[in-house]
Amino acid sequence: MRVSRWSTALAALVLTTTACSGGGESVDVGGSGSGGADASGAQLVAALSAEPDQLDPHKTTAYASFQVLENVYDTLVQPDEQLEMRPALAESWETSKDQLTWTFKLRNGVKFHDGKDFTADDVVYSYERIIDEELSNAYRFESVKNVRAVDDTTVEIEVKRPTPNLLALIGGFKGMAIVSEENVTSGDIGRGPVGTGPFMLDEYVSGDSITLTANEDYWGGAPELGSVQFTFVSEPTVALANLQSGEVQWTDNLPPQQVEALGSDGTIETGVVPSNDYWYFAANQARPPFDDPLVRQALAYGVDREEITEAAKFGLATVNQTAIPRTSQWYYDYAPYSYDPERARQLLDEAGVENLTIDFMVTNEYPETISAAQVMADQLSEVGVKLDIRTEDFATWLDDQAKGNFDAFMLGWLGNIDPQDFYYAQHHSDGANNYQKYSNPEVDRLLDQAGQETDDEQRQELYNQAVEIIVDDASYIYLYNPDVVQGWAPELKGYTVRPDRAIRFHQASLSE
Amino acid sequence: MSAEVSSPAESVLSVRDLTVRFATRRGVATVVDDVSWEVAAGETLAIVGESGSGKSVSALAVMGLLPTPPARVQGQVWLEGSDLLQASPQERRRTRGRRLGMVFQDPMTSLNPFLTIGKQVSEGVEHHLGLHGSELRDRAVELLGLVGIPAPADRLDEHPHQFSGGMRQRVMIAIALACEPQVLIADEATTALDVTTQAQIIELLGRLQEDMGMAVVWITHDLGVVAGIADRVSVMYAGQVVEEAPVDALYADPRHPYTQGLLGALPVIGGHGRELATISGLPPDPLQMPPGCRFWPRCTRRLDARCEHEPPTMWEVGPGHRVRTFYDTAREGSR
Amino acid sequence: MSDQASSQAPEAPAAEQRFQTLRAVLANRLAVVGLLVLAALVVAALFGPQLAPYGINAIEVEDRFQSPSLDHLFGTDELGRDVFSRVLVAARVSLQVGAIAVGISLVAGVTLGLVAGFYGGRIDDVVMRVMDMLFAFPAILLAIAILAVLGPGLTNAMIAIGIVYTPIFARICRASVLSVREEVFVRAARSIGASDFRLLRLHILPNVLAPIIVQTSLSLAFAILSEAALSFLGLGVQPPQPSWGRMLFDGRGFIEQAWWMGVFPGLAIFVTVLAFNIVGDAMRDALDPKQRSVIESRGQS
Amino acid sequence: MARYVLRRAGQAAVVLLGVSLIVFALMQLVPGDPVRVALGTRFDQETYDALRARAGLDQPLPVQYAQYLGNALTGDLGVSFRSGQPVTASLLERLPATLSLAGVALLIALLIAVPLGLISATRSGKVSDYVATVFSQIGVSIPDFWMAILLIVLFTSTLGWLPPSGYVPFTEDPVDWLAHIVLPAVTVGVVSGSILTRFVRSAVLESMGQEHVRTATAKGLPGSLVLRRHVLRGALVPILTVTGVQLATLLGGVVVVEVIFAWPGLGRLTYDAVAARDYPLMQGAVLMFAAVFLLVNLLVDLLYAALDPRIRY
Repeated sequence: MRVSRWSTALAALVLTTTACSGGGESVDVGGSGSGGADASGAQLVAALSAEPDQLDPHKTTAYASFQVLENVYDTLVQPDEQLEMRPALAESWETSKDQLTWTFKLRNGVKFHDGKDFTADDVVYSYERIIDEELSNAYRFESVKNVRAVDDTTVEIEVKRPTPNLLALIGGFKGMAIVSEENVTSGDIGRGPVGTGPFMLDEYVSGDSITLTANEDYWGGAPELGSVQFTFVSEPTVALANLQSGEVQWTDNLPPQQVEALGSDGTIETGVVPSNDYWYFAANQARPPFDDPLVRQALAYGVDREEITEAAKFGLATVNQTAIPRTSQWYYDYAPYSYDPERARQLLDEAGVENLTIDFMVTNEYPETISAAQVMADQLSEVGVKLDIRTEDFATWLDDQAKGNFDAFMLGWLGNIDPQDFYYAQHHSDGANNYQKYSNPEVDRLLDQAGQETDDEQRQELYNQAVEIIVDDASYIYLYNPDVVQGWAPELKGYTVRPDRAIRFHQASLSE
Repeated sequence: MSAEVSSPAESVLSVRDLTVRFATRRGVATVVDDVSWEVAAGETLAIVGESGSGKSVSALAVMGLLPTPPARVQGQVWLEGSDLLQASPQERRRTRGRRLGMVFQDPMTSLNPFLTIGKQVSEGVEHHLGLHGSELRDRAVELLGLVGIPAPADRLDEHPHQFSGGMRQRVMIAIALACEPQVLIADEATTALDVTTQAQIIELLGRLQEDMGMAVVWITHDLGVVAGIADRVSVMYAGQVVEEAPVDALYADPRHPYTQGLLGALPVIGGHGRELATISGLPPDPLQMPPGCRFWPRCTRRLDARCEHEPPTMWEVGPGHRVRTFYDTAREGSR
Repeated sequence: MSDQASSQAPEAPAAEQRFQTLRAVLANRLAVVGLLVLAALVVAALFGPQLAPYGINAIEVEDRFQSPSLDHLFGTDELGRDVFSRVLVAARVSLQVGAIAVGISLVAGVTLGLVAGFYGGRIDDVVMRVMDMLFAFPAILLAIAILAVLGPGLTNAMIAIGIVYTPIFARICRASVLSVREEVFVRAARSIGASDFRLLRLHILPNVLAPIIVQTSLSLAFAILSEAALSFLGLGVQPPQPSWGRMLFDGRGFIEQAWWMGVFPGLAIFVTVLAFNIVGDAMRDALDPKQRSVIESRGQS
Repeated sequence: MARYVLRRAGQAAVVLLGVSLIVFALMQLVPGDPVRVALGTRFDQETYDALRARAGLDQPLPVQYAQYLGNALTGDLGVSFRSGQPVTASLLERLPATLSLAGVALLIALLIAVPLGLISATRSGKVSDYVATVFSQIGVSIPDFWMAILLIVLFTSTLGWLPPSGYVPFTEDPVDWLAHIVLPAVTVGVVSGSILTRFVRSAVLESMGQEHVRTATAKGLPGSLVLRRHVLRGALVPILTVTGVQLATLLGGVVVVEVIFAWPGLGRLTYDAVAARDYPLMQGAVLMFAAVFLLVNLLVDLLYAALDPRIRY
């Protein structure tokens, strides 16, 4: 599964064309929330690195939006800090014997921020909206046949085939939030979302800040904080300066090269946790000579992951030759490659390739791809391979990627939880995101099978087999899993950094 | 008009050995070179010469209106016993407009287009004489009336562009006379005007001079104008005075070939209808003055090599009549 | 002055005038320094890669963030590359962008200005109104918009900057053409049946050159500045190609630990632009007769 | 007067119309088909055609332009690709921040340019003229974005006197507003001020060379009075004109500086729109900038009437 700005442009453009017809009146989200924000608690100011594009959880793909929405919306289930799925709006669930029906028992007495009761119909509406409008998360319901409300507090989901990762699919992030139909039809959701979460939207000042106030009626208990203001600061050094001067109390936009030093001086607390994201590069197997596994393996030997990681992430990442991080229960320790220019040259010789020049696509949306590419270019020049770096803005990049207009590219996947999400779409012959055009019947078979396997140990075994082949074939050349890095003022208590990058201020408080 | 020569003792303004140099990109240009003249109360001195002869620059130097740098002024300018060139900038400023008035050539550009006529006429009075309010206004009206502007009170609040050229020059005169100065310098004051207006202005100035008894320095390139108004004439060429004389003597007996050329160039009303004599050639470049007589390259009667190499000095050829030549070249066959 | 100009053949004073211009420029000591800086830049642009002590893309991650020293005059950047080498080699990009972009606006602007000024009438109206429209955008904004359309990159940045500065040349050229169009020698040439092209080339163009040369020099400064700004915004030169603006863009996140990453490329831009400005100013003083006349007319009565 | 205003407004409208045409044409040159990009990997012809029709993209270009223009006249500049918000609302929301920044920057520019230009002109050729000229030369040559970085390093990182970024509306907290606006406004103001200094200098020099100034001096008025009443008054119109034209440079500086200082104005909105390829928003923002520029220049023209008694429309 993917949270992310990954497909920002795609979704945004689809959204436009639909939004065009809807027209758009400006939305007043001004101060008078219905819940009656008694600003008893303190205000936390949090600096985000970017401004949300919009606040409709089903339509946005921007990480910044989800940082805000994480605190506004709920999903049926949600991952805990170990990324295990826990009850949220659903108190409990069970699956039928044949694994084809999931029944969710909903929490009683939950209200939306506008005071309306939360019921099973809201769940059905939300899911159907995603499916029917073919929003960008519709693929998560690919195996879902039907969603229906049995009664006010019971929802039943029928699936076409056993879907062991269904909980991760519907609860992995707030893109699967339960929204209010009125809020959608009124058109307010883009700027004035109404959810069931611990905070509710108070004010949105375009270009400047979004302020949330505590939802005193939150089903999980009223938050300690009175309000949270998200400001947008794109420069990490500026964000840090703001944190140091006390203007903000939390940010995830720290200059990476300074994190190590910051941890030690005590004026700022930093949290560094391995994330579930991974970064990789891939060669276009539809184009010779990259159709030859030897060439791809040569590339895998020709890059020094340690150096790339150090250069691009300042050590705030862990080198990995597979996708799933060490911290995950699904981690599989498989690392056949080492930095070996000699071996790389040999492999290229074997493949009969000389003077290889690679048209390598990176995007300024993710500057680490540019840094890493420059390091790789330097390393690969040792092997006699010339890396021509092509930097594009993300929309063009995506377009070229979809058209297969590249020799190789580098990017990352963010926020996956279930192994199926780590491997299927990327490496299955029919995978939606198999842009590198990898096709191996054995991998297809293993992934198909693993996707329906309900026994965790069996699944793990199947994935391990698939991963070995994928890595050996160098379908992706995996580089590293980055850390989640956040910093906050020491007064901020009760806040934890999570590997899925979800920032939750429900339990947080400011001591003074 | 009197042909008497005023003695220095009587003169109100006396310029001695005035030299003005300009620093330019290509070197130092001497634009006014050792010029001396003087003028007494009630007297009119005309300084005549082609454009570029240094006559206007010398007047500006007297007024203290030359920007320094690039200009450098040397010599003496005596105004009733004190040398203005030695005076402090404040003292100089206090003489300007108060004791020395000046009327410029172009009435179209010499008035500030943004201010009312009343303001421009009265600001000197206000500053020097400390008049205010209605007193000031009355003075402005009086001045405008004095220079012959009809319905002066009504025109006080108008702007220069609402005035004709002749009227504007009258305003300029009103400005120059506002504090009843001892000396009025009129720099080509009628050149930009049509003939009828010219005559009116000349007549006006003559009348005002008589009333106020001031000295007038009349700077012009037009010898025709000079004849009617000047007591004495000083002819300038290439930064030097080449001839000076009482007006009648000059007309009757011009001694310098340049003066003769100028007089020859004058259209004679009702004359013989002969072709105008002109002086061929151009004045010398102030950066590269000829070593000898400055007029030598254009002179019709260069006599010998001395003219070319040695600068001539002034010498007296008659009472109050001095000329800068080596040889007395009294005109044969004067008119 | 104008009398002399019109009585002589327009080609004649050119050599003498050029010599005088040069002398006047040289007389200005500041301008000499400016010229020396520009000469150094040209050398850097031509031989930068040979002169650079390190490869511009030689990455040594262990050596990152080295402060300036004898080994690394300007220190090293976040990938351990030698900043001095990169600054040196980037001179080429800056000069290249400056030259080509201004070349584009020069050719386009002068052509449009000549045509508009020479033919007048409706052509003039249409051309100059379009120029007005381009002029109504803040330059950098227009360049950004053009780059948004063309996509970021060196070539597109040059085109964008070229378009942005076209109206200035068109305006200046047109104004000069208007002032010489009715001069005696032009009318004379026209009366003996010279073709429009010949008139433009032989009689009008040489006489409008001075202000255009001045503008060219000044525009070079601003084109270099624009390229740096665009690269700084991530829209111009793309890595790994070094460019001063891009180096600032990459360095601004590290400014606190590695001030040299932000200071030296910025200084390079500043010094270059300053040099072009000073030389341009000196040329204006030397070439623009209007300026000269202000000083010299005071020498005449 | 009214006729003159109408005529000038009409001219400005024509230019603005042309500007909109240029902007529209520019957007047509965009490589790639927005709808195709929108559909991404899930491409099918039917959806594609439907979306195109809905966005009006199946119409011939002149029709599309006419529609765009028609909508624009009613204040509807379309809907942002990215946020789904009406473009007009987004622009108006950001306008105050930009106007306040531009206004303060202009003020700073004038506070620099007028005294410096005056000193430079009145002491033409002297040391102070030289110093002022060098200062303005430096100001003109310094890249604004570089100066912004240096200022941040100095005043926030090192000295800690000022906040490094952000915006506080004046109405909320004037002191905080000032603290936040100082650095960006100084950055833009110094650069524009340096350019203006040269124009002030030459305008004052030219004005000083006017014969009516000589007349005023000949009256024996004190130098300061001559300067104030006669020289400056005459220099005002050319200075004003140049200030109007310089506004384009100033607004350009605002765009760059807004990005660096995270200023929630039109400039950053434009930059973000460009980065996100949000064409409707970009179109609107560019149009807005041009409109502001034209409007200010129109006002400048009208101000002439007040300043110059010779001009009666």
